[in-house]
Amino acid sequence: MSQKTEKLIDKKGLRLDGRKPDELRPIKMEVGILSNAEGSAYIEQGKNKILAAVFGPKEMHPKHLALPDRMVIRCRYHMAPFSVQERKSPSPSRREIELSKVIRESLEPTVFMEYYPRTGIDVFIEVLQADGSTRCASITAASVAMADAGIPMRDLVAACSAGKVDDTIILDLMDAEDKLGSADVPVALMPNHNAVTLLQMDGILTAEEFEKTVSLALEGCQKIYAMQKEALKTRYVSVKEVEE
Amino acid sequence: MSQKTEKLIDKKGLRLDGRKPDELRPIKMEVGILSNAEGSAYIEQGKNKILAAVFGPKEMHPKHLALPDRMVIRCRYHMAPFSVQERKSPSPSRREIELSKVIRESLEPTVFMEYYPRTGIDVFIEVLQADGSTRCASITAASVAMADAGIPMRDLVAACSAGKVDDTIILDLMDAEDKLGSADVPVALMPNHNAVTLLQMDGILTAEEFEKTVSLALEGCQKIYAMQKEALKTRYVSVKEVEE
Amino acid sequence: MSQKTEKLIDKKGLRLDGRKPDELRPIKMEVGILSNAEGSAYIEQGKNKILAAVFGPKEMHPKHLALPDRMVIRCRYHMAPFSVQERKSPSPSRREIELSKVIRESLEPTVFMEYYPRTGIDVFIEVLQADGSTRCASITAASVAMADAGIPMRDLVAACSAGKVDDTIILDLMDAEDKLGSADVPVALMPNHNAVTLLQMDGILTAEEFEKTVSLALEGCQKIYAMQKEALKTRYVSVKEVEE
Amino acid sequence: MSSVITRVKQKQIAQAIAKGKRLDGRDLADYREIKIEQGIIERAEGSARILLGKTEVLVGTKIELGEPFPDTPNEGVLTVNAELVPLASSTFEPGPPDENSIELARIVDRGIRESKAIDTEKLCIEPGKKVFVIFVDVYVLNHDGNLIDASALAAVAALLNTKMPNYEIKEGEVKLKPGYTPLPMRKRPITVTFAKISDKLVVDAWLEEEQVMDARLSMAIDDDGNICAIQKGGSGYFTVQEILDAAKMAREKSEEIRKKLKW
Amino acid sequence: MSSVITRVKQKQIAQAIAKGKRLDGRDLADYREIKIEQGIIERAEGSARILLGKTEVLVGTKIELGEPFPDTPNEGVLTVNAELVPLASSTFEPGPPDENSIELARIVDRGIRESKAIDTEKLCIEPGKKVFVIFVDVYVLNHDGNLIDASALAAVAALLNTKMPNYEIKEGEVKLKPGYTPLPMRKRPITVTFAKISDKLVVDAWLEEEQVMDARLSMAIDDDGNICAIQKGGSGYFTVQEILDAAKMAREKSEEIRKKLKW
Amino acid sequence: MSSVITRVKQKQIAQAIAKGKRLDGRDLADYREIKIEQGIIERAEGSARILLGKTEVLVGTKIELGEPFPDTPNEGVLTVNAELVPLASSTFEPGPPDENSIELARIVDRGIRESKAIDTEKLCIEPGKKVFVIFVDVYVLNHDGNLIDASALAAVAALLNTKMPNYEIKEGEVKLKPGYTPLPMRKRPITVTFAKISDKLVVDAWLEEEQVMDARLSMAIDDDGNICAIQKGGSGYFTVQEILDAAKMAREKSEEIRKKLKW
Repeated sequence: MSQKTEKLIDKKGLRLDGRKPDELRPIKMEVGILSNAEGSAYIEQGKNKILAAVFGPKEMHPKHLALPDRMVIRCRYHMAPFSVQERKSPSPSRREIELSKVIRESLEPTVFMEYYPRTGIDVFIEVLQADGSTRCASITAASVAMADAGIPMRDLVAACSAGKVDDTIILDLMDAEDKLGSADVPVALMPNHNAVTLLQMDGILTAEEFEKTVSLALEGCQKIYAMQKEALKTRYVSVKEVEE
Repeated sequence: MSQKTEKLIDKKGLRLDGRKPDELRPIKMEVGILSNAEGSAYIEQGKNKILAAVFGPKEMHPKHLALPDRMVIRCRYHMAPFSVQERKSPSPSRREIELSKVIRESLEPTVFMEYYPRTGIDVFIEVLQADGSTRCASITAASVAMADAGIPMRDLVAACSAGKVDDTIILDLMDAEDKLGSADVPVALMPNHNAVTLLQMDGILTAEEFEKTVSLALEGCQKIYAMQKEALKTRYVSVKEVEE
Repeated sequence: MSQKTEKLIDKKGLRLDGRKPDELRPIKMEVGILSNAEGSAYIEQGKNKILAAVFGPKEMHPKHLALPDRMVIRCRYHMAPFSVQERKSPSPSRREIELSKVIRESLEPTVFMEYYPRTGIDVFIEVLQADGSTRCASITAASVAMADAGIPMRDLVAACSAGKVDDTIILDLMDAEDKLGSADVPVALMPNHNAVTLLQMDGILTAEEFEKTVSLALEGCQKIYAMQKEALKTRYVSVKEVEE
Repeated sequence: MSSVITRVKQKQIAQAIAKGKRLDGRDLADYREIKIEQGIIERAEGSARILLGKTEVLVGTKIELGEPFPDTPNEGVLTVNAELVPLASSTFEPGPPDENSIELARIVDRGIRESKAIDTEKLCIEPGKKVFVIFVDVYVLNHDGNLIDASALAAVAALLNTKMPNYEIKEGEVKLKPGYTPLPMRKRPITVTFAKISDKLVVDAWLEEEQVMDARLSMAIDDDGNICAIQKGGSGYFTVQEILDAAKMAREKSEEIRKKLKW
Repeated sequence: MSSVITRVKQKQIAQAIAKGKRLDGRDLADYREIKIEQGIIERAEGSARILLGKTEVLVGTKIELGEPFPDTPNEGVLTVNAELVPLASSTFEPGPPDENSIELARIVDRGIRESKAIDTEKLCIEPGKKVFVIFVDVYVLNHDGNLIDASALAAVAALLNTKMPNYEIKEGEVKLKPGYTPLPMRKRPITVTFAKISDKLVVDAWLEEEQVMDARLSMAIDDDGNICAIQKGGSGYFTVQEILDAAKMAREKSEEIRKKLKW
Repeated sequence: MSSVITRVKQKQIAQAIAKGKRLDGRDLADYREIKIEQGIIERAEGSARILLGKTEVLVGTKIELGEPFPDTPNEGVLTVNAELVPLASSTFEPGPPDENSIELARIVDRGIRESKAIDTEKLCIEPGKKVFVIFVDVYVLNHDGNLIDASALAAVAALLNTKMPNYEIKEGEVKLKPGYTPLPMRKRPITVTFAKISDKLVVDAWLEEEQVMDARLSMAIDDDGNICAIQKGGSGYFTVQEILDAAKMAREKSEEIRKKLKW
C-alpha cells in the first residue's frame, strides 16, 4: 500500500487486465490430482497457481501435541522460490508463518473437530506462482482438498478479496492492485452459515467503504463457492466413472 | 579492557558518576511484581533495569532431562534488544549463553536440590537496560525471586563486582568502568556461609590487587544482602497487609 | 573439474608429488587410539589426516529411530575449520551432509545389521587436514574403526579413488588433481565379496575410460585392504602384549 | 500452569457474558485501567510501558543507519519485532519467534504502517542509499490477556517518545551530530480487539476470558476514524453484523484511548 | 502411511523381477510414460514440469545478478536446490533440507555442471565482479518413485526454456534492458537411475519397487554418450559387471529420453 | 556410556583425596604428563596438539583479511571457537555449540585477550578498514578431563607456531606477498584449573575426578605472574581462603608449564 498511481482503473472503468471492478479473474479448479495425499486440489485464479493437499486424520507426531477431545489441524502455506519476481528463499518467511496461521483459523470453524479426538490433519499449500490474493485462493483450494479427503465438515470455506484502488471498490485483487492500491480486504466465508472465518485488512477505508468492500468480497465468495461445488461434482463423477 | 583512559577517577578521587571508589550505585528492589511467575523481582542498580522470574518447581519437559534424586535448575539470562547502545539481536548471543550458565551455577549451591526430585525450576532474567555488572544484579534479583517463589534455600545469594580503574580498586563497576578499566571481578556470595558461588575475572591484577578486589566485592555483597532482606521483608509485610 | 591445466603429469609421466599414475600416496594407519570410543582409527594418506570413531551398538536416542529387526547406523563426516585452505565454518555444509550419507551407505552392506535389533551405532569422522579423496580415506578408516569396535561384519570396506588428468588415468587423486583434473571416481569395495559399496563420479569419461578407471580404483582398494589388515593385526598384537 | 482455568470457571465466564456481565465487574465494552509511561529506557531512542490491568508490555525503539528497500528508495524503514519472553507466562517458551509472536509483531506493524503514522520520507538521508531504520521491539513482560491492544498502544506511545539523531553529510559520509529531533509522526493509530464469547463482543478480554473466546477481531483505527488494519484470529467465526458492530465500537473506543496518549 | 507396502507385496515385486517381469507390466528396461511441459511458470525465467508416471516434478529457474566465485572469475554461478515439499508424500516433512533433498539437489547439480551443459562464461558480465547467478529450484510435487531422473530431466528442460535478461553497462553500473536471450546451453545431460532388485537392474523404479531395492545407481550421460556423473545410493552393493552393464544401458536409455527434449 | 562411573568408584576417589591421595598415584598438585606438538597441520597457519594424559586437544589457527571492530579500529581481530566433536566422548552430541563448548571457547579467548598475548595492533593493515582476523579453532579429540587447561595451552602453543602472511598495498588493494612473519606474540598465558573434591583443591582433574568434584576454578596467569582471567564453574562454591590458595598455586604451576612451551 506504499504508493498511489492513478492508472489501475482506466477511463472506461476497467482494470489493468480488462476486468470490471466487480469481476473475478478466470478460475480453474481440479480436485484429487495428487496420488499420495488423502485429498488434494489445484487452483488457478488469474496467474495464481496453487496446490493444496490434505493428509490425515492420523496419529499426531509428536504425541504431546494431540488433544484428548478433538483433532488438531496443522497448516503450512509455502511459496515456491520461483513463484514471485525476486527469488524467495525456501525457508519460511514471517509472512508465510502468519498466513499459515490465519489460513488454518479460517478452515477450523467448519470442521467437526470432535469426531476424531487425538488425531491430526496436515494441510499443505504450495504457491507455485503468485499474483495477489494468494491466501484467499489457498483457502478455497484447501477447503476443496479437505472435502476430497473426506474430512467431516459443516460447510465449505470460500475465500475472496476485495479492496479499493483509485477510489473504486474492486473484487479479487491481483498483485499490482494489491501493491499499488489503497486497501486490500481478504475474506473467507462458510457460505451456508453466514460465518466469516477470515477477515484481514491492509490500507485505509472509511467505515462506509469498509462495509461496501466486505459486501463485495462476500459476493465473490458465493461465486467461488459455486465453482468449488462444481469442481467436487466433476471429481465425484469422474471417480465414479473410473470405479464402474 | 581494551583501552586505558586516565579520566575514570577525578582529582578528588571520585568516579564519573560522583561515587567514591568503595561506593555502590543506588539500588532499588521490588519483589513479587509479575502475576504469572511463582516468584519475581525487579532491580535497578544505577541504570541497570533487570527483571527476574521463577517458575516451578514443576514437572520437567522434556522428561528425560529430569533427575531421579534432585531438581534441575534452568536459567536464561537475556537482554532486550533496546537495552544496549547498539540494538542487540533477540537471539541469544554466546555471551548470554555463557552468562546463563555461570548465573545458574551461582544459584545452585544455595538450593536444597534434593527436596524436589524429578522436578525443575526455570529462572528467567530479562535485562531491560544494561549499564555494567548486569550479571551480578541479575543474580541478586534472581535469588530474591527464588525466595519469593518459596524455593527451599540455605541462604540468599548476593552478588557484586569490584575491579580496577586508573590504579584504583573500585566497587560496583558501571559500563564505562567495565569497558575502559583494567580489571573487572564479579563475585557472588552466600552471605551466611562464606561461600563464593560466582567468581570471574577479566583484566590484569597482581596477586595482591586481586586479594584486595575480592575483599571489596565481598563487602559489596554484604551490603546488597541487607537490601535483599529488606525488599523481602517489605514484600512480606505488604502481602500480609493485603491478606489481613 | 572446472579448469584444465597441462601440468599435472610431467614429461616423465610423473605426477606433481612424483608419483607414477598407478601409485598410491604414502598411507599410515593407527587403530584404537581414542579412549572413549568403542573403536577408532587414524589414517594419514598423503596430507590427509583423518580420525574415525565408532560408538555402540547402544540404545537409540530418540527411540522412535530404532528399528525392530535391525540396527541403525548413523554417520557424520565432518571437516575441522582449519583442515582446508579457507577456514570452513564448523556447521555442516551440504557437501558434508551428502558425504555423510554416501559413506554410511558404503559401510552398511558389510554389517550384519540384524544381529543387534533396536540398537544403533554412530560413526564419527573428523577430517583434520584434507588433501583430496577424503571420502575414500574416511571409509577406509571408518571400516577399521568398526572392526576395532567389534561390530560383526562380513568383510572390511576399502576405498580408493581413481580419475583422469591430462589424458592419463591415475590412482588416488590428491587435491590439485581432483580440482584441476577431468574426472574423479571414488570407489569403495568389500574385497572378499566383489561388492562395490561406493561409486561416484564427477567429470567426463568415455565408457572405455570409465571401465579402466574403475579397474584401477579397485586395484587401489585391494592394496589398501592389505594395509587395513596389517593395521588391525598390529593393534591386536599390541593389545595382546599389553594383556599378557 | 496457573494460566489454565477450570471448566467450571470457563462456564461461569461464558454464562455471565451471555447476560452482558463480566466476572471482574466490567461492562462488555469496558477496558481495564490503562497506565502509560513513556521514556523509561534511557538507552533506547524511545520507549513506553503500558499496563492494561495486569498485562504489561514494554516497547523500546532504536534508530540505526541503513539502506532503503529498492521499491521505496525515498523512505526510511520500519521493523517491528515482538518477543513473548518466558517470564511473562508459563505458556511462553524461550526460542525463536513462534506464530503467535510473529502474528503479534505483524499486527502492530500493520497498524503503524497502513495508517502512515510515521512520515517515513523524512527518514530518508540519501535516496536509494541511506535512510534511518527504526526498530520497534515489543517486549511482553506480563501476559494477562489482550496483548494485541497493549502492544499496539505501547508501540505508538514509544514512537511518540522517540528522538531521531541529527546528522550532516560530509564528503559523502553521514555523520551523526549532537542533538535530536522528534520522530516525524502523523497519526496515532489505536488497535481495539474484540473477543467473541457467548455470541457477544467483549473488548479487552483478560487471560481467562481469552481461554473461553471463540474468536477475536482486531481493528486499528486512525485519528480520523478510518479503519487501517484488521486481523481476525482464533478458530471461530464472525457474522457480518458482528463485524460491522465491531467496526463501529472500535471507532468509539479508539477515540477514548487516544486521548490518553501524550503527543 | 499409504506409502509403506506390505511384506507380501514386496515379495511379489521381487519374485516378478527375478523372472524379468514387473507388476505394472513393464520390461526391466522400460520407463513409465514421460510427459514434459515447458514454460508453465511465467514468473520464472524458465520452467518445466515432468510427469514420470505419477511422479511429478516442477523446476523453475531464476536469474539474478551476483558475484562470481574467486576461483572462476569469468563464469556465472549455478545454484541447484531441491525441496521435497510435504504434499508430495507423507514421508516428507516440512523443515530445512534433509540428506535426501540435499543429495537430490547435488546429483542434479553435478549432471549439469560436469557435462558443462551451460556455457557459464557467457554469463559473465564483468570478470571477477558481476555475473549472472542461475537458481534452479527443483520442486517435487508428487513422489511415486525415481525422483532423481525426473528431477534431472525437469532441470535440463527448464534450463532449455530459460531466458536471460539483456543488459548494458552504464557508468560502471549494470542496467537490465528490455528483451531476453536464451540461456547459452551446450549439452543436455540425461540421468538414468537403476534399481537393483533380486540381483537384476531395473530402470525407472516406481515407489513400491524402491521400497524393495537393495541399492540404486544413477548415471548422467551427455549428448556424446560420455558419462559425466555417477551416484550410488542405498545400503546394498553392485558388482563390477553390474556397473558396466548399467553404463551401457544408461547410454541407450539416455538417447531415447533426450529425443523428447525440445531444444 | 563408559564415561559414567559407579558410586563406589566415586566414593573411593573422594575418600582418597580427603587423605591427600589420588587413585592414579599423583599428588593433589600434580599434572598428568603433558605432551606438546606444534605445526602438525600444514594447511593451518599455526597448529598444536596437546596430550594431557589421555585428554587430547588439537588447535588450528587460520588468518584471513577482515574488518576491525568499530571501537578498536587499529587492532586485528581474535576469534576463538571450540568444538566438542562427538568422537571425543559419548556425552558430546553433534550440532551447534552448547553452553559447555561456548564457555570453553570464551575461557580460552579471555586468557589470550586479557593478557594481551597478541600484539593486535601489528595485525592492523589499514586503520578502520582492513586487519588480519585470527581464527583459533579448538578441537577436542579425546575427553579425559581438564579440557580447559589443555585447550588454553594448545591455543597458546598454536599461536606461538602461527605464521602471518606478508602483504603489500597496491592501488588501495591489499595483496598477499610470498613469505611469512611470525605472529607478534607478547605473552604466554597459562590456565590452571582446580577441582574442589572433599574440600581439597586438586589440579588437572581427570574425567572420573571431574564427576566427583563440587566446583572448579580456572585461573589464567601471564608471564609476569599476574592473574589475567578467572572462571568459576560447577554447582558448588569456594571459600575466600580456597580462592587465595588457588591463586598462589596457579602462579607456581603456570611457571612450570610455561617452560614446556617453545617460543
